[in-house]
Amino acid sequence: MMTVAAARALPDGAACFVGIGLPSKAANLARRTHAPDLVLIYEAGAIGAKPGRLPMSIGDGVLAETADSVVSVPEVFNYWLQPGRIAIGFLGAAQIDRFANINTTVIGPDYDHPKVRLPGAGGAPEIAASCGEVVVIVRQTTRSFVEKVDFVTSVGYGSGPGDRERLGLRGRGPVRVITDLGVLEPDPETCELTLTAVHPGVDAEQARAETGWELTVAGELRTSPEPTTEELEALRELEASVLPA
Amino acid sequence: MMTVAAARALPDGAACFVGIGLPSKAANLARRTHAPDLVLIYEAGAIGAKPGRLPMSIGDGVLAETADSVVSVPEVFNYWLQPGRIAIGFLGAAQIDRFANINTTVIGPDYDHPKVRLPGAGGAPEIAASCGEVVVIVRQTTRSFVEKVDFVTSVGYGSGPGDRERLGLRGRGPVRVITDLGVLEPDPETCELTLTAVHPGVDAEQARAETGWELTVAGELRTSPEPTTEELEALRELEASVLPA
Amino acid sequence: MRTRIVPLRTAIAELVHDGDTVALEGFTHLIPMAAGHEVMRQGRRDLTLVRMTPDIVYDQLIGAGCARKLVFSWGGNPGVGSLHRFRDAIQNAWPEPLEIEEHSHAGLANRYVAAASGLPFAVMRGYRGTDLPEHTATIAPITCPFTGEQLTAVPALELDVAIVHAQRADREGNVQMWGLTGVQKEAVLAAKRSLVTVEEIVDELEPRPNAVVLPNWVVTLVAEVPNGAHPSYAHDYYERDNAYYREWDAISNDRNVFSAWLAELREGARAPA
Amino acid sequence: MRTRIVPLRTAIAELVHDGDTVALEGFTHLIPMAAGHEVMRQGRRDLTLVRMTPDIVYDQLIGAGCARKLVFSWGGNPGVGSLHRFRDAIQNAWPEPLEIEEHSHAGLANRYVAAASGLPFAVMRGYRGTDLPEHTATIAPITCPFTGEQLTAVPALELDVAIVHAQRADREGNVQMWGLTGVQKEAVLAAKRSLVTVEEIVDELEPRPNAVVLPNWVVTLVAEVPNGAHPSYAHDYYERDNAYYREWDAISNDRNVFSAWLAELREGARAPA
Repeated sequence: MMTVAAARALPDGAACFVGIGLPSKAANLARRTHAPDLVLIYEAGAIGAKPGRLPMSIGDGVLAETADSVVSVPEVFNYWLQPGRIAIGFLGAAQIDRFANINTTVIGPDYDHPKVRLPGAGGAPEIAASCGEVVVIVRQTTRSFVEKVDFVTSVGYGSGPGDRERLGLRGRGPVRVITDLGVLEPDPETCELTLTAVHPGVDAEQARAETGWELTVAGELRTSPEPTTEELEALRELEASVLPA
Repeated sequence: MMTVAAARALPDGAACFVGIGLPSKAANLARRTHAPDLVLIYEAGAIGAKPGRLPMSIGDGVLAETADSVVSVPEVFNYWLQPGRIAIGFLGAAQIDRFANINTTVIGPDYDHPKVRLPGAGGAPEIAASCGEVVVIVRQTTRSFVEKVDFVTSVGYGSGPGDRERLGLRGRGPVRVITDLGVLEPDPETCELTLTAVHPGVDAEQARAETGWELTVAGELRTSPEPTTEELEALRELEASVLPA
Repeated sequence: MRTRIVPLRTAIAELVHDGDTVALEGFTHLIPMAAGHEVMRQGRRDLTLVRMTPDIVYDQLIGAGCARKLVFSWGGNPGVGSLHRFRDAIQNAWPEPLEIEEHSHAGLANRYVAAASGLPFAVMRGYRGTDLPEHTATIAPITCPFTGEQLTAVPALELDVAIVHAQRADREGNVQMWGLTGVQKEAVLAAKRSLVTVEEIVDELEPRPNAVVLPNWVVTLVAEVPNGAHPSYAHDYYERDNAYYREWDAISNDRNVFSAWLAELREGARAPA
Repeated sequence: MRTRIVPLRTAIAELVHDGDTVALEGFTHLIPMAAGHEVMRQGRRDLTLVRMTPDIVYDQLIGAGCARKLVFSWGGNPGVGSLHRFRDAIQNAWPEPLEIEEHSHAGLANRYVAAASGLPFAVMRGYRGTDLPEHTATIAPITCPFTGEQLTAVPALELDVAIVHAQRADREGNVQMWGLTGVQKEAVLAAKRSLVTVEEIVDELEPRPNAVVLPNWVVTLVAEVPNGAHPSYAHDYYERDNAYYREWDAISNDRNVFSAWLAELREGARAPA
């Protein structure tokens, strides 16, 4: 359901910067359902990739073979991401906080002696800064949904309204956080992540229980539509398309 | 003779940044005589061009067809020229002065109301700054060999010893000025251009008469060897190879 | 927001407005000559024209009175000599005064790179010791925050319109060019709006060596203009017409001959030979 | 000063010295794995290892005790999970402490670009508001001299040695790679010395779409190492060995299993499967 909900967040024709894993799966699902003209941009240098199977890594050969244009990694970041040409950035997170700041660097209060060392920043800080808007996909638990992230790898809304502008970040920031339980969106006034939809069979209480801060629930809480047969079939096909190892 | 003398200045195997016109002709002559492994770099984006005929312009199609690598114009300047990877830069001049500064911008004392408007800088300022060394080819007359250029488009030795270092210019600067009368080289102490060779049939007095400053003549004035049969033949072939218009 | 494929006349009318900052790029190869002629035909004025190597199409635009200002790094008729209309404008303000902003190739290329990169400026080694900074306001010193070394900064060159010529586009407006491709990608990415004239529209852009592809979502309009780079050349389509460059020397060297040429251009659909 | 073509063992012995700053680049594709194994076999120490995406070959080098410091932007086993040797070094200083210098991809890519361009630093939009500048000294604010806008500077990443893998070289040592080519050109141009391992040496490098060519005068040594990127892939030669990446998770997750693997590697000419 999380993948389907994430795919639905992508409007047809948009340029979308995708990381590997769930974001790539969701973006490819969108291309196979409602958004056949979605433009996929992978940081390894594929502009307009149209993979027929699900890429296993961010630099999978299928990306170069099917791309409109193959460019260097510096070019991806400097000519394509940095100027804000890419409408949607798709990010994962190890931790995300009340103001949608993201941590993928270290767990624990001491950077030099981390409890868990995570992979680090990758393309995320600049995706979060420069894409037109950002969609985050992350499983919702009290370990990942925290009051304040241990390390700000990628800026969401900083410490609240006005921070993005002060920092000169030109994209709108995270507009939607899609979890296995539902969808959170920043409150237009406070920038605080607020539960705006739950997936079928989930209620607001469950979502609140898995959130490390006092989660606000939108007045009109929507329920995500059930995955359609078309979506489920496309997802199955996509999963079956991964190359045998 | 000027072309032959210029070609001789290019050691085999060196990377050479060439402008169109005399520099390109001399570099291609060198490739056909003593320097078959000369690496020609054209600012339009051809790295390692090996034209079979003489290119008519700096962006002639034959350059892309025969190059080891074709790159963008920003890449030529940023990745190849600027770091000092190119051993020899080959420049022309409308005016050149005592300290080998070059003017290709305007003739006359007033930039805003020039007596003659010349083409301008092109790649020359950075070639003069960043190539390992610079060879200048220019016809010697009192109009072109002046005490002080009307406009410094490309820096030779500025106002004398130490100026290049002060300005942070990392190449050695002009090491040889080849004219229709002979060869001038900077004095190792004063950086002033000094006549070190005359072409066959020319004497120092002629060169002094065509120079707009009190030209110093080297103690041991050499005479350039006559063009060899091989050189003359290669030059004739090269000139015949220009595409019919 | 996909590229539309339109006639050249429509494209110029829609994209180029009086007073715009416009670059027609192409480094000797693939110069968008036909597009420049259409700008003259439509009588645009007060343009700030940008181009690393203003050559005959810019000589024509300047002589036709389309330009208020020229931003450039080398202005000449390559392989032939001077640009007479350019010189006449600077030396004698004919047909009207021409403001100039003069850079080196490296400087102007980096100004395009900065704009294409969404940065306000670029850093380079250059200009130091030359007389250019004295006359060009868009050159400034900058100090490395790590080493203290002094370098040069140039501001981003943001364009209203970039116009380039390419060999091919597909029916969705994806553009492919090959051979020497100069600063065309940077110019298109530096512009708010862009026009690509192409030799032909094809069903599919098969991959080629040394090709640059501009995806349709960064191209505003495409116009099919066979021979649109003449008298420059289009790699694998036609050679450079060197004779025309020499003829231009004679046409442009006399105001009356040039004016007759311009009148003929404005009446006809094609450039006079 | 032409490229020499030598055996891999000779190349590593000649180019990589204890204490050097070394980058093995290749963005998922064309990772110079065999060259990394040879560095381990020769027991180099105190290296500053640089790589945007340290993955299993860096996990191995770190576990083998070759590295004193790691400069990186994303360290993981792509598609699988964590790098256990990398984590063990940072969290438990095993086999010895590992200093880290951490950037974003954009930052590290621009550090290579600055070095390749002969500049002391590069300018970018990035890092603002993140906690990275607090822990990474090689990030500094810089102000645009034209607009006053505040941006970020990162210093040039100058390398002693760059090692990359490519599909082909010719007998003169000109190198050709294609497919996703990452930052390999920048890494080679940022280095004092460079080694390119290739799938094969051929008589002629016929032009290909999306190819990057490194002319021999910027490459120090070439070594022919078929399968030298395994378990990553070489476009048009072999596919990524995804099973190996999963196996590595098990091998690396236990110090003893890893040590046995390392001993086997050091004895054999090839990496153990």
